[in-house]
Amino acid sequence: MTFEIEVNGRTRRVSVERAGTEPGQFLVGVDGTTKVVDARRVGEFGISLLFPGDAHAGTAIDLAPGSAPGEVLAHLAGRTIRIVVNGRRAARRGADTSGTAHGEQKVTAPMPGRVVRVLVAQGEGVAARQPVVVVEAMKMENELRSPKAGRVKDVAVEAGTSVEAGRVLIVIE
Amino acid sequence: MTFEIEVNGRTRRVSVERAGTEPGQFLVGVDGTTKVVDARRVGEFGISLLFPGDAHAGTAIDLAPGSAPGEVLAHLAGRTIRIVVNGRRAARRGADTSGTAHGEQKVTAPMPGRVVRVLVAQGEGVAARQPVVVVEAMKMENELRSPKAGRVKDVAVEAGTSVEAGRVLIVIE
Amino acid sequence: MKILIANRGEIAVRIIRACREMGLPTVAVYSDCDRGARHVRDADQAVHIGPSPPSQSYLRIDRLLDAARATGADAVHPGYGFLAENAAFARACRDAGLTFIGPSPDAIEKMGSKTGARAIATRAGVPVVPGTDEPFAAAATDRQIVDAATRVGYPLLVKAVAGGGGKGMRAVETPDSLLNAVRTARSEAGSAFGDTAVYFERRLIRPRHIEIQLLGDCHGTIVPFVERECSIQRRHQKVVEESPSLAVTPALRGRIAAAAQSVAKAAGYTSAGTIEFLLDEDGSFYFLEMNTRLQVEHPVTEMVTSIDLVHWQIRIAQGERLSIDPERALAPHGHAIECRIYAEDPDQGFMPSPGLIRGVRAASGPGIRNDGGVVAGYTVPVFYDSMIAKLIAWAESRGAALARMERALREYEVLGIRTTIPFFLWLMREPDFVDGRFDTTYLDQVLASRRGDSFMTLTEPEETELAIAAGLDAWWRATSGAASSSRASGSAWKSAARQDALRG
Amino acid sequence: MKILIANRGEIAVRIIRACREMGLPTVAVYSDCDRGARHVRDADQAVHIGPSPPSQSYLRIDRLLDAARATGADAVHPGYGFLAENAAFARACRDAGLTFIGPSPDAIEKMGSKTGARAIATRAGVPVVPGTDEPFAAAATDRQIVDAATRVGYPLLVKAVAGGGGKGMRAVETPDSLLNAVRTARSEAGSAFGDTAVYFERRLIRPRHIEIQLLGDCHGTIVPFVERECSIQRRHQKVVEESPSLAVTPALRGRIAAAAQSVAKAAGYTSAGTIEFLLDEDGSFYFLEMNTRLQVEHPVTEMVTSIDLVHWQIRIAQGERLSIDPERALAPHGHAIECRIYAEDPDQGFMPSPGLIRGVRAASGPGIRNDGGVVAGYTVPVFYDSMIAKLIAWAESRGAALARMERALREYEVLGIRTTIPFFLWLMREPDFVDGRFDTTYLDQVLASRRGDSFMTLTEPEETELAIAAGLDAWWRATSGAASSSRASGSAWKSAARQDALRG
Repeated sequence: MTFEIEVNGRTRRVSVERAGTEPGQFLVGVDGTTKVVDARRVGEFGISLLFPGDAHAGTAIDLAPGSAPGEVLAHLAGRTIRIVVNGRRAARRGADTSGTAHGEQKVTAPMPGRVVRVLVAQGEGVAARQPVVVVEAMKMENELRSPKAGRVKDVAVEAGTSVEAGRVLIVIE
Repeated sequence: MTFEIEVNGRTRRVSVERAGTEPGQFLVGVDGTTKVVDARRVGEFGISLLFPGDAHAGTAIDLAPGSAPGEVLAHLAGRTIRIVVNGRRAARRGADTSGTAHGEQKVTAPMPGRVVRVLVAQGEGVAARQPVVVVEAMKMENELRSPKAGRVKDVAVEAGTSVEAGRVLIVIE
Repeated sequence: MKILIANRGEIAVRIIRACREMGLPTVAVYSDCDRGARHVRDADQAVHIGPSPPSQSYLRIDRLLDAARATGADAVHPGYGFLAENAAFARACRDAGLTFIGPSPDAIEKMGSKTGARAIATRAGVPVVPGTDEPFAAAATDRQIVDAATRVGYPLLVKAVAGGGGKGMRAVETPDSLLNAVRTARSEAGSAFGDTAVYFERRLIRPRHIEIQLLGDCHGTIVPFVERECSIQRRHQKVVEESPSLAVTPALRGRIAAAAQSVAKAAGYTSAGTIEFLLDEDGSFYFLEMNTRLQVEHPVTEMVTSIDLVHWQIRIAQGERLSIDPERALAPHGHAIECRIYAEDPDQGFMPSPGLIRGVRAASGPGIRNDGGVVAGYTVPVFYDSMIAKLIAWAESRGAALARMERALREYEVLGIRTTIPFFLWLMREPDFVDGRFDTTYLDQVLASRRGDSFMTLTEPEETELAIAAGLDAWWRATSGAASSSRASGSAWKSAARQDALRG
Repeated sequence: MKILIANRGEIAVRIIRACREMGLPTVAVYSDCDRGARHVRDADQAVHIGPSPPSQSYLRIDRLLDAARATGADAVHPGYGFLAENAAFARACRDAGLTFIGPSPDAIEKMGSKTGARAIATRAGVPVVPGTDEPFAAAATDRQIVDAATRVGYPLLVKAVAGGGGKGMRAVETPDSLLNAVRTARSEAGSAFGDTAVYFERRLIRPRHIEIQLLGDCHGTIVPFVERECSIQRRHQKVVEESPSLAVTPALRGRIAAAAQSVAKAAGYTSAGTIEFLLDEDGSFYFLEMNTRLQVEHPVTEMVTSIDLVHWQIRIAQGERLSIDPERALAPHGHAIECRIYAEDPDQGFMPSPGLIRGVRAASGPGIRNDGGVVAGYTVPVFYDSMIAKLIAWAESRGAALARMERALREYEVLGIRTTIPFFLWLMREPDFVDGRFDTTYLDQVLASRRGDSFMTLTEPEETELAIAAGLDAWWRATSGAASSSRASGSAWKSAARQDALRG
């Protein structure tokens, strides 16, 4: 069985099959390189991996569901990593992705708050991760960034506006 | 909706219905005395109760499934309490309760171990909670007790025997 | 004494713990979104006080007093934030016959005005950062403002008299940006505190933030404690605190502590409070302001002095005399450091990351203290400060404390939301931080220099391991048929079955 | 240095934590039933060493050495129990070129024989409990046995030379039960230790168990620490330990510590070890035995001295000289108490209660240390000691430490199995325990006097609350239709839906 798995923005092809009849033994291929993996579920979110072929190296990863279909938040030694399983397929199935299909991306309010400053104007070019709008929420001013390099197609709010979660603030094309 | 609920060996009749349309508000009757309860699930096992009518007293209880049908292990302020929900009904549905119906109860090995001493002989009278057999397991000698007052109908093991979990050791009638 | 805790989150849990240890019953209060919060679970009684926005619940003095009345509470602990430094609340408690576990309303009022507090410090003979002694009148002319700035000298800070947390504050490097900065600061202060008054302070170039915790009883005794250093700030918000400071010698400690004690005496201070100083590169220090309450970072002081500050707040409120050896309070034992764990995504500019917490596994073991405020199943709301826990590490030396903190951060799991733990993991290895070469501008500078690089750095094997884990998880879901593919996880009941599946 | 930990459970986790803090990689080993155990999760590498019974895994010296070889480990930490006091294992490690983090094989051997250790103590000028100096030969006649008993005096204890944990031990009150007791003890010792040798010791009437932790380096320095009191024992197994002891004055502490130091010097001891004493009512103390390893109860010493014993074990093994101030090691700071949390049902005569742990919420906050060995989703196996965690409370005084422990025990949740937490909650309020009026016979006596009464005492309102909670849970399951009535719980995914259901 093969999956397309995006880890930290990089997409890998992962194939999984059982290794013989031994319990918990798998052959897992990542982009064509296959290893024997000794895997065990621990609790609702935990997975313990051992690699008998790599001097018995081991790791423990917890996987909790994320907010989007196919999205998983993984916990590994203090870090939280976004993983998307079969993201392209999920996106194809999804309904709210028409904008993405046209290369358009929206900067939306992640939570209720108040727009403090708009940092770009319509038509302006922006770099990926460039701050485009500042929203105050949860006692902090938060810079929202452009998801990609492009041009500001629309500025849908002005400073001082109170916004609900999900409200479109800026559209980048 | 009414349930028969056994807490620490005492059976209560508990009726539950919603109190109006307020979220989380219930009318719960215990043996005929009804209170308004403000109840909230927290996580998989947690339940938070507030009693607006009792000076806003509150308590937090976690309920995890036990090993028998209808059995729940409840956690309340450091203590673990066995609760059985609709136990008689569950027992009626169950298959392995013929002995109970005839008043017979079995002392079984709770885990694999070795019988160290048998403390009673066939035909002997025993009190409730009287130790009847000692099994060594998990580095400790463990006294198993009679579940009720009665007479030893059968001693099914002798000292020195290794036993598996669930093996019948003594039958009390 | 039954204590109503007019707060939420980790500090409410902390206070409930202290009360339980002292055998005192507790009353929690909660807003709509906090019905499932941990402090509600933990208290003996809990009263709903309104909708989620603070102005309709945790800031409603009338409802808090009603809650105390309805539950028979006879004392109120305000925690920090919300109404903790609100003299009107302290006065309303007193008038309602409730013991306010904190300083007197007068002391709160006196030290609440930044310019007023500066005047008290000056009279007590404690140096203050050079600046204007009085706030500007709303009608001050541009000329008056420019002249005052010239007298204070550049660079300077425009600061709100009622300020806090960096709000209503603007740095001015040169005269030409002055008037604009004053206007912005005034408007920000107006909307944040309902008070447009501002004043000027000289901006020190590389100041360290050093503060002195103190306790005062109702019999005139004031005990100052070993300093905390809180120079690790992001946008004027403390994120890491430690005690003692690498920059403070025992001799300097004695002088700062004595200065703090004089200011507190001058203010007639009782209960727990903190006097903040800026420490200049040349070793001179300046009074900055006083916090008339328990502080977020109080645990580091507790860990190096073994004195429980919340117990003492309650004992002082009960009229007890301080019986702390002043020498012990000033002699730190080992080193303690605290990381404030926020529900924020450090990879998105520390954007708040509220949401459902699916699991919490707090760090533990030798030398670790976790003051947590959340439980699995709780949804971090969007209405409040996003701090969900404080992790404190103690060890014999600063180096060992940092190593222990790193060990604990790796252990700490909060599933379902993002937290600042990965940021702290990074910080624990930053050379300037490790070597103690920092001031209050350090963190913003080093963050800016990273240009938004991810804190979730992975080695190549780690990245592969994550892909493998996710692949196995997906394989299990696909083969078990027990959950649809859009649902990443089954129940505890099912996990036993899943273990079997993975074994098979 | 890469360290293989030849152990499991909380002590393996404790050692992994220390290694991480020191920047050292770790190798775990595990048996079949421990594949999902926490120490396997936490280590950098993990090697399967065999089936679940200890004799086929954790006691297999050959497989442990193979595991070290396969992972490139160059040191072995044995923890406690299993092979920790096995001289052959220490020797095999040395012969395989591995550093054994513990004393020399010779020291283990010398102190491993109870009669041999008694002889060393006597030669070092330390009083031993009156008894026979040599074990009885297997061929000893009844007459020889009776004569020896008469010389020792009644009441006496028959003890296995290779004994430990109360195994192969019998109390004899009067001469007529002597020969029977010797026979039973011999047979028990034979099956438990493969050695039928026994000897006699006078039984003190109300002894307290006092022990001295010590560290020895490879350069001849031995530092003794403030005593621990471990008189709270159930069937000769310690369940609560504390430091300091209420029964030990500073002067007595000095004398016991000096005695312990002499014995350790005479044995040429290095690494961490403990010398156990019995303290008689009249203040005289007697050498009992030496434990040539880290002990379960080491954290209470760490908490009152702020010295990390596991770090020091590793540093000593690396050849470092002890740099501990001996005065500080003997001057306790505050009071620490430890409760051993077992997976046992106190209401069924402390029967082991293995099984699936559905959730763990460890106690935390000020003054609390949790050394845990399990995680949610782990099944406590039937093959080993059932201790799942140690909870340690520190405070300025013993009274405050007990209050804090009680607070923490109430917080501590282990869902799905039964634990000894309710027993400890009861103990924290037992008047004789609270007042320190106890000896090693106290706990068995007070437990016997309870005649099996339940520890799960509930107030009438609590009982009603439980019925209400169970009723609401049943109602939800019945109305949601999401789970059959025999399944008490849904998934994390479903719990959000359940919250809505309960709201509605």
